[in-house]
Amino acid sequence: MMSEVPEEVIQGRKILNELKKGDWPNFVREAEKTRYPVDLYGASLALKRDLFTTGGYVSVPGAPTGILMRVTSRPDIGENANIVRVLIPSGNFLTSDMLDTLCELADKYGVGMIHGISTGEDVEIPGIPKEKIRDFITELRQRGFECGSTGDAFRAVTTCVGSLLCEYSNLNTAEFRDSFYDKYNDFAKFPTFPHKVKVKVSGCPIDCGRATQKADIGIVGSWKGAPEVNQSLISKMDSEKLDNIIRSCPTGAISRHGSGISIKGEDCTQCMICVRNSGGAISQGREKQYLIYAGGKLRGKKGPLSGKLFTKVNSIEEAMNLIGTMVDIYGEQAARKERMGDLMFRIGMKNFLDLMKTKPQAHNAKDLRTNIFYSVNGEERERMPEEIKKAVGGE
Amino acid sequence: MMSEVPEEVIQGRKILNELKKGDWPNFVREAEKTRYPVDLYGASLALKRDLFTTGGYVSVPGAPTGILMRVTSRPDIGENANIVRVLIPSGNFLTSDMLDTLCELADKYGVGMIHGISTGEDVEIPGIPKEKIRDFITELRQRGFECGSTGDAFRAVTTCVGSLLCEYSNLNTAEFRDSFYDKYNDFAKFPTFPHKVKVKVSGCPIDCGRATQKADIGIVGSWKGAPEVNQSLISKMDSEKLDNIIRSCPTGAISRHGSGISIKGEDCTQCMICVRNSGGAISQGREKQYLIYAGGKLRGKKGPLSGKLFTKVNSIEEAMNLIGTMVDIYGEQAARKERMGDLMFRIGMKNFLDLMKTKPQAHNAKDLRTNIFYSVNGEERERMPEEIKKAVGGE
Amino acid sequence: MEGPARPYTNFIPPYLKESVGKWKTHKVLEPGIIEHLDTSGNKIYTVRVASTPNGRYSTETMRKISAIARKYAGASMRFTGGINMEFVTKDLNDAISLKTEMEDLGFPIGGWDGHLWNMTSCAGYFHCALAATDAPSILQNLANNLGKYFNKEELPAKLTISSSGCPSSCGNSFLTDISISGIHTEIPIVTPEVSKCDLQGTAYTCPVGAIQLKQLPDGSRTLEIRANLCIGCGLCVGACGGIIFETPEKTDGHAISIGGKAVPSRVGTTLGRVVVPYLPNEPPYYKKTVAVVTRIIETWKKDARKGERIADWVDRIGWESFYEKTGLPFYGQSMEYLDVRGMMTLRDGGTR
Amino acid sequence: MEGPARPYTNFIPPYLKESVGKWKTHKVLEPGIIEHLDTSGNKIYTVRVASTPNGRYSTETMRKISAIARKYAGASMRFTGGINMEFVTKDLNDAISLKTEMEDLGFPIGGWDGHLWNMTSCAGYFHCALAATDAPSILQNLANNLGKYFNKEELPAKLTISSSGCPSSCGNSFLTDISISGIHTEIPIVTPEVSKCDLQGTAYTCPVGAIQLKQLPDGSRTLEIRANLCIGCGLCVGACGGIIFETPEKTDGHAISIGGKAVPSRVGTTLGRVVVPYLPNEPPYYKKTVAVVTRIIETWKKDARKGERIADWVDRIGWESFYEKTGLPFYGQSMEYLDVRGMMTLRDGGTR
Ligand code: SRM
Ligand code: SRM
Ligand code: SRM
Ligand code: SRM
Ligand code: SF4
Ligand code: SF4
Ligand code: SF4
Ligand code: SF4
Ligand code: SF4
Ligand code: SF4
Ligand code: SF4
Ligand code: SF4
Repeated sequence: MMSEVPEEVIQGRKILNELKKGDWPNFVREAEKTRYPVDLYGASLALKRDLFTTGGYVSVPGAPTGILMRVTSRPDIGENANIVRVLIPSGNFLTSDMLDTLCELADKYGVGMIHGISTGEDVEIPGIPKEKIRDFITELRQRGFECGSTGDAFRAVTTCVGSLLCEYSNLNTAEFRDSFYDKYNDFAKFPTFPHKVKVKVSGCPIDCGRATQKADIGIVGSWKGAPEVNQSLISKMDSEKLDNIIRSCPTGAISRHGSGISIKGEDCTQCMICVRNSGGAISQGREKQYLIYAGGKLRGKKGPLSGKLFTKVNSIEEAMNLIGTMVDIYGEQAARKERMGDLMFRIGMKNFLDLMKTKPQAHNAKDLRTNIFYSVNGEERERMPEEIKKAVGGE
Repeated sequence: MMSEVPEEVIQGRKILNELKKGDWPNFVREAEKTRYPVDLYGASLALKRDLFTTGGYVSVPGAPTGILMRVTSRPDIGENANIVRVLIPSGNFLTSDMLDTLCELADKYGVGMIHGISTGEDVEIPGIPKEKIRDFITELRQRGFECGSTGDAFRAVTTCVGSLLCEYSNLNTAEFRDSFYDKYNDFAKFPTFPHKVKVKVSGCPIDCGRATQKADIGIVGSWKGAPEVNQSLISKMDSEKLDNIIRSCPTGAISRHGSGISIKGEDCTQCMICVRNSGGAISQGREKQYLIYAGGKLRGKKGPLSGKLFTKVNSIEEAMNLIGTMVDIYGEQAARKERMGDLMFRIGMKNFLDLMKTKPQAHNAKDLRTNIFYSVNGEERERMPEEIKKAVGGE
Repeated sequence: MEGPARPYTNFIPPYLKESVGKWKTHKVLEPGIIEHLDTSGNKIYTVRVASTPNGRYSTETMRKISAIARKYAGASMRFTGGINMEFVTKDLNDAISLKTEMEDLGFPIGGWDGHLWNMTSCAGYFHCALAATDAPSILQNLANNLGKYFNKEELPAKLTISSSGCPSSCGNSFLTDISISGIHTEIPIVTPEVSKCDLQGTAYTCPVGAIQLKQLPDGSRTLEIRANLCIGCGLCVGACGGIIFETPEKTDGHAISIGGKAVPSRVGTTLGRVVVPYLPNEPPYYKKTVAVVTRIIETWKKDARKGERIADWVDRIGWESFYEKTGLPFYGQSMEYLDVRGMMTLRDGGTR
Repeated sequence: MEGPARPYTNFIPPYLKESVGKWKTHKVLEPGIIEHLDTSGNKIYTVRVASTPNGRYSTETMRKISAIARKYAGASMRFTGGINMEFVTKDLNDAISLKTEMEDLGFPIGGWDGHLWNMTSCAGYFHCALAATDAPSILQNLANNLGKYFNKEELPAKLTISSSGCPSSCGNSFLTDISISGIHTEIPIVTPEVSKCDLQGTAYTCPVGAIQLKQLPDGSRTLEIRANLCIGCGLCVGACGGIIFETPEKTDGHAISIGGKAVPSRVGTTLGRVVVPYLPNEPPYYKKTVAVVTRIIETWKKDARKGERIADWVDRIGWESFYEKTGLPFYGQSMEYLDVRGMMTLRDGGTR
């Protein structure tokens, strides 16, 4: 039966024709080379309304996460467009063979489209009819891939490229991610948390991996104290350039010493400015330290919140173990659908640290409070004066 | 009847003996030269407890504000210590005659003590027995003084010294305060507001009068655009010094132009740094502007809040009239015992400006919001795109 | 072994292995090509290639990309966190040939230093169920207009752009120098379907506490939205199919925020701040949106000092000057009450 | 004419009148003496004199001060916002004689530039009904120990110190470089006397919503304080005599905050931030409190750059370094949740 073409599809096609123009890589041009329902998309633009809804359900043994059901609200224009998320190797390198396999599967089960890469750093294969999902996933796994990264579980751990390509790295982020899945894959596969948990890892404080910005648990490779100085390279440096480096240290930690420089460890915040600008004469310190951030996320109940520095640890194992402890406690304490950052917001940093059995430290505070509206309990009333006396004297 | 000296008084005297030591001007040594109940004070230190309570009431015709009733909770040690607050002239200058008069009255009615000056910049005469308050106030007024600055009224308006002593002044603050009392004295005298209202005035943005910090309504004399430059003085300035001035402008508004400098008006925040450091070569601009801050206070319900820049006006009359408008609306909108800053905190700056019939402007925002959790109404949905189109184009 | 394929060493170009963890310095040779030198003197070249705005490719194109990787880049390629592609070649000539072939395929090389590094979009109407605006088509327009900054015209510092269809911000809204975020502005309505949802749980999703449980005369329970409190965020709509927006075509739109960045230098890590609270959805060209973004970039380009990210620039000149220089109108929605710093950890369990 | 005596011109030294509004430059001749030059070439001298820590004087002393003003300063003197005294002389010699006489009377001359400018205290136990700590005696100790900075030893920049007996902060707490603030740490109890108060109004004073109205079996109403929410701020105690602290001598104390300032330079106007959340009240010497303040000042003095107020210094080095350098212990009470920026203007009438 031939049905008439609905007005919104006609309008939609006009819009798509315009959208297809331009030199830049174009997703509409790409979509038109596939079986993706472009008319549905065009109609949604014409109607200024999203024409998908969530819904439906398919149970696939061994794949409790990784499937997103997408239902069209205009079956007359375009069909459902379920999606499967595919985890990729640490470091995000895919061999040409792997790419070809994914293309083959996308052609066979999907609409011949690949979403490579999502902002959460998975490959998605869209457009898989409900009845093919099981077979698709079976074949996907046979061919060496795993699906995942949906639901209230660990979402795909993401990292900066780190040691694979970058001299600033204090942490082999790809290796870390591999170990993560050795240890925590069950929590990535089975949704058992109050809400999704994202772990992101950066090799240094420059944070190409956005571990401080959008990870429930963010891990940043860093070091203790002053950066490493190659005094002989420094002494050869153009004096004006060196002055500039000294001046641009935000904390004023760097000072000249004859033809060399010295850096006050306690004032260095490991901001990487001098390292970046010195062409190798200043580099990250040798004694590594790993910064653990907590509570970054972009929506939840309270909207965008950056991660807060939770603690600093001295070894990669500690960092790895801490992830487990943190989600255990998060699991116990958070309300349903409460992201870690919202929990922290609700109960406050002090109580969060208490819950996490972590002693508050000055590094936890970006700035301090500006009122005296807090409680001090009996034990603290005893302990504080004693500790202060020990620190500064005064009976 | 001779009673035994209570233990806490004995202990208190020991404490006071220690407190009296030292080179610095000493309030205990001063108190001992008066009839102030030092034993009561000493006992409170020994007991680590405040021994006064508020309470009692005395009605004095013509003095609805200015009296603070202070009841001793240990009449066996020391008597009640009611206080009368005395307003002083604008600019805080008192003639020797006036000082002598206040001393005479403090001796006659009080305990021979003067609290000169309170942090709210009044003189207080403490220790006036309830039965003498009426007569005291009558004589006080006969001798040219006025009491006030208590209750839910305008508290004593305070100002920096401004034009009386200072070259940075953009506003004769003392004259302003005199006019304030010509216009608003009724609201200073009769408590009609939801809570106290403090007006503080500074002649320039350096803000010696703390108008931005602790005033419900703060007024700061300023100017528009770039400061005034005396190019001939600049050209005579030591080059390194000039470089320093240029570099220390926080917004980078200053740049060299041959032997002179030029300052970008739109980037100048009137921070006064260059003015202060240039020894007269750069001075405040000629076209004056007055900054009105709202909502500063130190306790209320939400604790310390700095004032927020509410608006900028071009004339002293406007500033003066605005005070009236602001308290009118504050009076209508605030809950009982809600300071202006707490009202602003509760309803948000946008709604506060709406209430105050003041168009939001970028100067109202120290920083902008980091989420999209706000409402946009139908009228705004129509208007915003039109205005934006007008501003930047784009159909 | 469950989980993603590993170890990662199986998938990287073979010549990369011995340099891992031994890098010494790098040099940006031209937009999109970096030379990396390791401590043993080995060199490799990273070539960064733009993706489609939302990372969607046909298998036809992806197969060609795969073939190019096989030819020049050790039969491997990677995706970046900025949803770009990267190829690592052993030889500079390979990098240059790869560049030519990718350009022929329609994919430009660029980024690094004072350039547009990446643009990220979420699914929007294209695949998602929650979109208030079609993030990909907006970003396509921006990319078409701003592509020159990827590899031709220079900027004061790094630039990143993102676009998300709703407050979920899947596209990286608030994290990038410029973000477009879909926003609902309508108060949703509660339909009888609401009874199929967990009422208590749905009420709890509301960030401003605008949803109340209500008893109907027949004893059954429903939800009520208090219009004076609702900010139209749509969280309840996402949580329960029984709550819907009636006329999204008239009320949905998008906001523009600027100044997000992760790098700790200068002003430090910051979230984007809303400079334009609302623009309507106007496909195909979204001309106002493109005009606003262009105006911001051009003003920044002209006025900023070298090395100043948008956040750093605004931090220096202030918001008042930003609005004066860009000529954008200012709206009250952009404001927040700042002194809440210090007010929030009152005590256990306090909800504010 | 009602209100304060005016016009102000009646009360200023006669020789000041013609210079008002015509000042050109000033020069600090020594701590506490400023030379002001007007555009016509007239000069006057301001002499700044310290007060007692809480501004209380005997009439005996005040009469002497009045006489000194009569002798050297145009029979007039002024009080500053920092509760100091200022005298304006026409002649430098008068200023110097005045200095000598005031010093003989026990009142030092000082302040300006890199010195301690002023110390302010509220009434505390001395006169107030609400004090959790005796602000004046604490400040007296600080003054005795730190007076040298008023006119002898130099500091990196201006220093101000304040002391308030309770969160009302009458003494200028949170506004000065260093503040001592009285703090209750006890959960108050509700006595039967509470029935004499406006129950609703009293409950409303609580900043954290810890007070609930409660019906008693006999039908009468009282208040109940939820211990898990109460932060012991004492606002309810101040509002209603029927709510009291039982053992203030064991639980009252004071907090120390640093970094308040009004001047907009460098970090701008800032409120003080709590670095030591609790110290007990230990008259007469408050040795721990004095030790903490001394340690902070000495560390700042040694480490700060010229011109850096305490707030500017901490802004540069960061809190972590502050605690490391001062050796002070850090407590969780000092923390707040910072990202609340941006969260607060959700919509009309929202209470958070
Ligand atoms: C595919 C992807 C966007 C893209 O086009 O690349 C995506 C797509 C969706 N996201 Fe997302 N999110 C994607 C990355 C993100 C990110 C960025 C990131 O992970 O780095 C965020 C912000 C960071 C964060 O988590 O805070 C993000 C925050 C959300 C949220 C908000 C969660 C919350 O805090 O409450 C939702 C809504 C929810 O979970 O209830 C959401 C929900 C959704 C859903 C599942 C909504 C839906 O059911 O329709 C979208 C499916 C659309 C589709 O058709 O694929 N998505 N989502 C990204 C896939 C990530 C992955 O592979 O794991
Ligand atoms: C590839 C990538 C990490 C990844 O695995 O995903 C990456 C890798 C590097 N980044 Fe990055 N950055 C990458 C995203 C980021 C991000 C996140 C983002 O853009 O989404 C940030 C922080 C976010 C932000 O905008 O603040 C980021 C902030 C930096 C910076 C600081 C830039 C600045 O603001 O000044 C540098 C240092 C520099 O450029 O000097 C840097 C430098 C580097 C260098 C050049 C360092 C080095 O020693 O080589 C790395 C190049 C390795 C290579 O050859 O690929 N990378 N870099 C990301 C490429 C994204 C893209 O396609 O555009
Ligand atoms: C005398 C003075 C302190 C001093 O020793 O110099 C003072 C003393 C008292 N203040 Fe104050 N305040 C004094 C300046 C301040 C300041 C500073 C200022 O005004 O510049 C503040 C902070 C600024 C502000 O208003 O936010 C201040 C904020 C308070 C508050 C908190 C008000 C609120 O926001 O809720 C209270 C409590 C109240 O009003 O409920 C209070 C209450 C009190 C009472 C009346 C409490 C009482 O009933 O016992 C104190 C009387 C003590 C006494 O025996 O004199 N006082 N009070 C100051 C007199 C000011 C004047 O002459 O008008
Ligand atoms: C007298 C006084 C105003 C008043 O009427 O009360 C005052 C008056 C002047 N101040 Fe002030 N300041 C006065 C309190 C303040 C305050 C408030 C306070 O301390 O309570 C501040 C702002 C608060 C703060 O700490 O941020 C203040 C911040 C300044 C500054 C900036 C200081 C800095 O942080 O760098 C200057 C400029 C300077 O010193 O170069 C200044 C400069 C001046 C000068 C020297 C400017 C001038 O002469 O051109 C004024 C001297 C006039 C004179 O001869 O008396 N005044 N000054 C106050 C004396 C208080 C005292 O006894 O110590
Ligand atoms: S975060 Fe640091 S280690 Fe990782 S890629 Fe970026 S610069 Fe390199
Ligand atoms: S890393 Fe940053 S803080 Fe540390 S010395 Fe270098 S520039 Fe200074
Ligand atoms: S605020 Fe400005 S005008 Fe007033 S005394 Fe201070 S420096 Fe002078
Ligand atoms: S007043 Fe401040 S902002 Fe303006 S030019 Fe001078 S230093 Fe710059
Ligand atoms: S941001 Fe919103 S519209 Fe875009 S993919 Fe995420 S949930 Fe969907
Ligand atoms: S749209 Fe948002 S604010 Fe409105 S009721 Fe739903 S969840 Fe609450
Ligand atoms: S701060 Fe507190 S103790 Fe001090 S005077 Fe004010 S109300 Fe009284
Ligand atoms: S002491 Fe403060 S927090 Fe506790 S109940 Fe009273 S008002 Fe509320």
